Amino acid sequence: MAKHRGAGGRVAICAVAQTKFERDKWQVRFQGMLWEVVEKVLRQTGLQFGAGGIEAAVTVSDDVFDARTISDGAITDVVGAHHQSEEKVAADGAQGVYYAAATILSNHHDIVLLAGHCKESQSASRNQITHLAFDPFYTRPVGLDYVAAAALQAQAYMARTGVTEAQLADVVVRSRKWARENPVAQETAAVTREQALAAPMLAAPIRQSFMYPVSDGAIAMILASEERAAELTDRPVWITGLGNCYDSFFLGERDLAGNFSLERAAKKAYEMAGVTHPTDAFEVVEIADQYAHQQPQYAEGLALCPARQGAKWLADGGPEKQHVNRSGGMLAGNPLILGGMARVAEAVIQLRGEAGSRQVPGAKRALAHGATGPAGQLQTVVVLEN
Amino acid sequence: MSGETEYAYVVEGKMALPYQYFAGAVGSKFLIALRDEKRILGVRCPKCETTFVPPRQTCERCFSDLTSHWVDVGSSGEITGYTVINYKEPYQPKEPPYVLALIKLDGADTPFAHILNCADGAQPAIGMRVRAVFSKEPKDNILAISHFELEP
Amino acid sequence: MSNKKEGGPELIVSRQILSIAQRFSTGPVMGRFLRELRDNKRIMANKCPKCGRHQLPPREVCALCSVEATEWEELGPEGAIRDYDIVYYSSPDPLTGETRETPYVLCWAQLDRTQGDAPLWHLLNAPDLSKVRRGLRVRVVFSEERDGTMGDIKYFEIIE
Amino acid sequence: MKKKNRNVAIIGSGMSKFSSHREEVNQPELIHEAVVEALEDAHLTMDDVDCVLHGNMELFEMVHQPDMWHVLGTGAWGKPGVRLTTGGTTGATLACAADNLVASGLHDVVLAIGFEKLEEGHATGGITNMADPLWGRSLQTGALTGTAAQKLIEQFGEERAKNAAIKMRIIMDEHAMRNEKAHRRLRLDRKYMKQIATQTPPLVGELRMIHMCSQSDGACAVIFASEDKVAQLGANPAWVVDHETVHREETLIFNSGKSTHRVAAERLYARNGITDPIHQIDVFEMYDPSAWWGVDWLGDFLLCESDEHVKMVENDQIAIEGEFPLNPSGGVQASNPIGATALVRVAEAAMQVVARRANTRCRVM
Repeated sequence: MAKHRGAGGRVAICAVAQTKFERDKWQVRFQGMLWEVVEKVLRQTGLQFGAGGIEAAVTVSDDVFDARTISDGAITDVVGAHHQSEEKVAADGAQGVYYAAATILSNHHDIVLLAGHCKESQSASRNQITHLAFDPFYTRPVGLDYVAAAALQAQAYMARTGVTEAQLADVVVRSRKWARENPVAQETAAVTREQALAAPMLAAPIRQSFMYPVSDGAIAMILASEERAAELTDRPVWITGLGNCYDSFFLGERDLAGNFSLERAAKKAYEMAGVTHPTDAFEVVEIADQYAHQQPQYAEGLALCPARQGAKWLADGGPEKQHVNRSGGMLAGNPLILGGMARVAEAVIQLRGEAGSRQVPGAKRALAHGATGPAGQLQTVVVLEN
Repeated sequence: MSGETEYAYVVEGKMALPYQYFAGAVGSKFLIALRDEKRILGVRCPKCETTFVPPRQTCERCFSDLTSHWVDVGSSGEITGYTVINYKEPYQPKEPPYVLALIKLDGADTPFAHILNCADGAQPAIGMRVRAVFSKEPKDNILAISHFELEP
Repeated sequence: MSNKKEGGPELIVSRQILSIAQRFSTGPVMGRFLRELRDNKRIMANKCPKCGRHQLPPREVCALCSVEATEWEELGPEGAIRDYDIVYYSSPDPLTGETRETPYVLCWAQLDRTQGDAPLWHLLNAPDLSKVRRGLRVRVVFSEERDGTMGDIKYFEIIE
Repeated sequence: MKKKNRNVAIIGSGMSKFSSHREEVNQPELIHEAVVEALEDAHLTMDDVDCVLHGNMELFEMVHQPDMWHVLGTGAWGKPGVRLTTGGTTGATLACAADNLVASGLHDVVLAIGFEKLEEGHATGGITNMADPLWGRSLQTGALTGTAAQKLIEQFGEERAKNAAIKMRIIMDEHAMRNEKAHRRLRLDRKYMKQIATQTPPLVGELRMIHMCSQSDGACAVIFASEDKVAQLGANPAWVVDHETVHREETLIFNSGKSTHRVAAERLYARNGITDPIHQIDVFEMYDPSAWWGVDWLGDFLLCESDEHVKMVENDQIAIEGEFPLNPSGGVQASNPIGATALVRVAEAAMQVVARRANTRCRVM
């Protein structure tokens, strides 16, 4: 393992703000969504842009989702980057956390604004965007997109582990139950197992109810060095573990029912954080479950339960016991690009003790996860502690 | 937020640009064999002892150059995974519902995604034998294989 | 489609126009600007309450002061050319996918009463290209049919 | 200046062949050329690399999250990585990010890859999509503008400005002739300086085809390593001392206020004890998208107050043999695979610092 920032150098997340996530924020530009959350973290910390304040921005967005080349050029003003630094991570927002932390661990910056946005409602369909992630000769012609990729993953995973449709329906029921306690969550209407199972089948075994909804929103965070964190908050949340990893691109070349890249990402993050027994190391767990089957599958990859034991983990009430996705998770609604970033945001809120009726009492250590690409090709793991 | 939201509205538009993608020498060799000879080629990594379909210039894992390791693979194989597409998008190759399957050809080690046509009522299952049906029209992509069908 | 080079092997190419329909939100700020254009044929700029500069296009936040630009003022419709481009190169309009006709003139005109450096950017109707120069007085001409987009401005015309 | 958590050096780099026609390779294969060359240059294998950075503009090739497909060529399988993109600055952002990621202690050896295959898309159309769809998108013509020419003509008179621009173009081409990787090698002849410009079609105003950068396919890969690794590998390091990034609010107007180049240069010089850049810097690789911008931005980067930068062009000071060699590689006017371009600048500068470029003669800092 590589060296750490010297003399106890750590990175703290000192403030977090999220918009409410909604199906169609037609009344606001993405710049407007971002300003709403940037203004909030400025107020929380009393910071200003410029020397001595926020020195740099790391942003998270995607040009195809924004229908705009270099779409971060359009947000320079709202992230305070006029005559300042701004670097855009074009992947899941957990990758933005990863990189923003590095800019502080390197000692290049002390205080960084991390700001992400995505309006999935802008394009005719989210699938038309994710279809473009596939290569033009072998995979686009057969109509692949991220839903189809996830369906192949779900089929493989359920075939291997015996996770049932009813169990996936229960994952959705539980997501909605907790989402009602989360003021920024999008999908808060209660559903029953029967209703979830009656939803239209999109791509077997994925039903409409098993898929994260189309969502618009923005998230901002302030990250700071240990030296500066105390000025900004009396409840800093420390990033103690980071890991990420790529798998192969072609779906047929991966173990779709397994967790090759997630296991590697988690191993790295756990080593860095000194986590040796992940099953009971975390009071709060946030998994980027774009699809219901990914909650047990990624729980295996994160070593929250033994490999291939996702069905048993669900049957034994693993999600409830390990406090998985009290935010409602991605099934309650986050845009693709912000899935992992929203997981980190919830972890911070929990570790600050600000989660209200969904608070895990005495939460000390949290696990947040993000995924990018078809069927989670790139996986990111973040460990946080208060 | 600044201003009053009653001023906001939505402008319908599009993002539209021309593109031209190149398959490259390796990809072209594979696609031309499919189109003109109805032959399916793979490349074999001598180090990883893996035969890849579709082909690639180098092995992503060990970086071996694969351009002189072409092999013929069969046009029959087996299903390793599948889904039934039930939603409609403009880029889809056919009207839903249709089966999208991962198919491992005989002699290949890597399954790839393609369309599976099931005769009335037949259900796909892992391990079922399938064979390629080649397109009657010349196609310059993987749809030179029109689809796969279950072996009788 | 194939791409045969003399003597060389055939190299496969796939040519296509990729298009995704979009719903672009104006938001309250740009929405107000465009509504004024459409309904009242007025160029309205918003203004930073702190530094007093105008913003065209109107934007949510003043980049210099990091505060919301909440005040509105009418500018123009006359002004002077600050910069211009005579375009000979023909490029596609990504909002329609269609190729533009050339030559045409783009100009950035600082409208009368503008505070700060905030020119309005649009086409210039210049039958005689040799007359185009910086400082030339111009006037906004509005389109007959207006739908709440920048097309509601037809072009700038030169004030003779 | 703040002390880095640990020191970082560039220990190798590689570039694909740059050309407007790379039809024999697909996107990951083009990238792979650069990666293999960089590993060879650093005497490493992919096993030594513990993080892969990727950057380009999605709309240029219209591939969403292209780092996914490109794993076939980047070597990122089973490894960590980050994808960053900031427009023409992407390559430089990748270098800053690689520096940060190694200095942070998170990674020991980082491979940064900038990429673009412009032939596969429409570069000007792609850049036009930068503009706000509700403001300038129906007006903008990619990165083509004659406003830099207008500014220089106003500042220095028509004849002097036009001569400076075409002189810079010729010098860049002379440099490109020495760089076998360069895309456009035109063999421009100084004898025909007056005719060269007018023989090529006008694009926008006084910006003509000859002044503008090429549209290239290409990839660049640069390997960054920690101080410990440099020692362990016995590598020939080019140390990354510092970096600075400066943006501007989006207005789509040119020549407004102090340029971001000047602000960035002032900050970087102030932190690093550079009081006389022309004499303290031995070689400069600049992102010069056109000969006009090249002349203008040189003045900004060197903090010129009057016409020093124009004189530097006029008296051949910026030629390889001159006192301030500018773009010994031929620069961006010769090769411009946009997402790779700024990383090529970093790679070329690093090669100069470790004196690996045999066919150029530059002093080492």
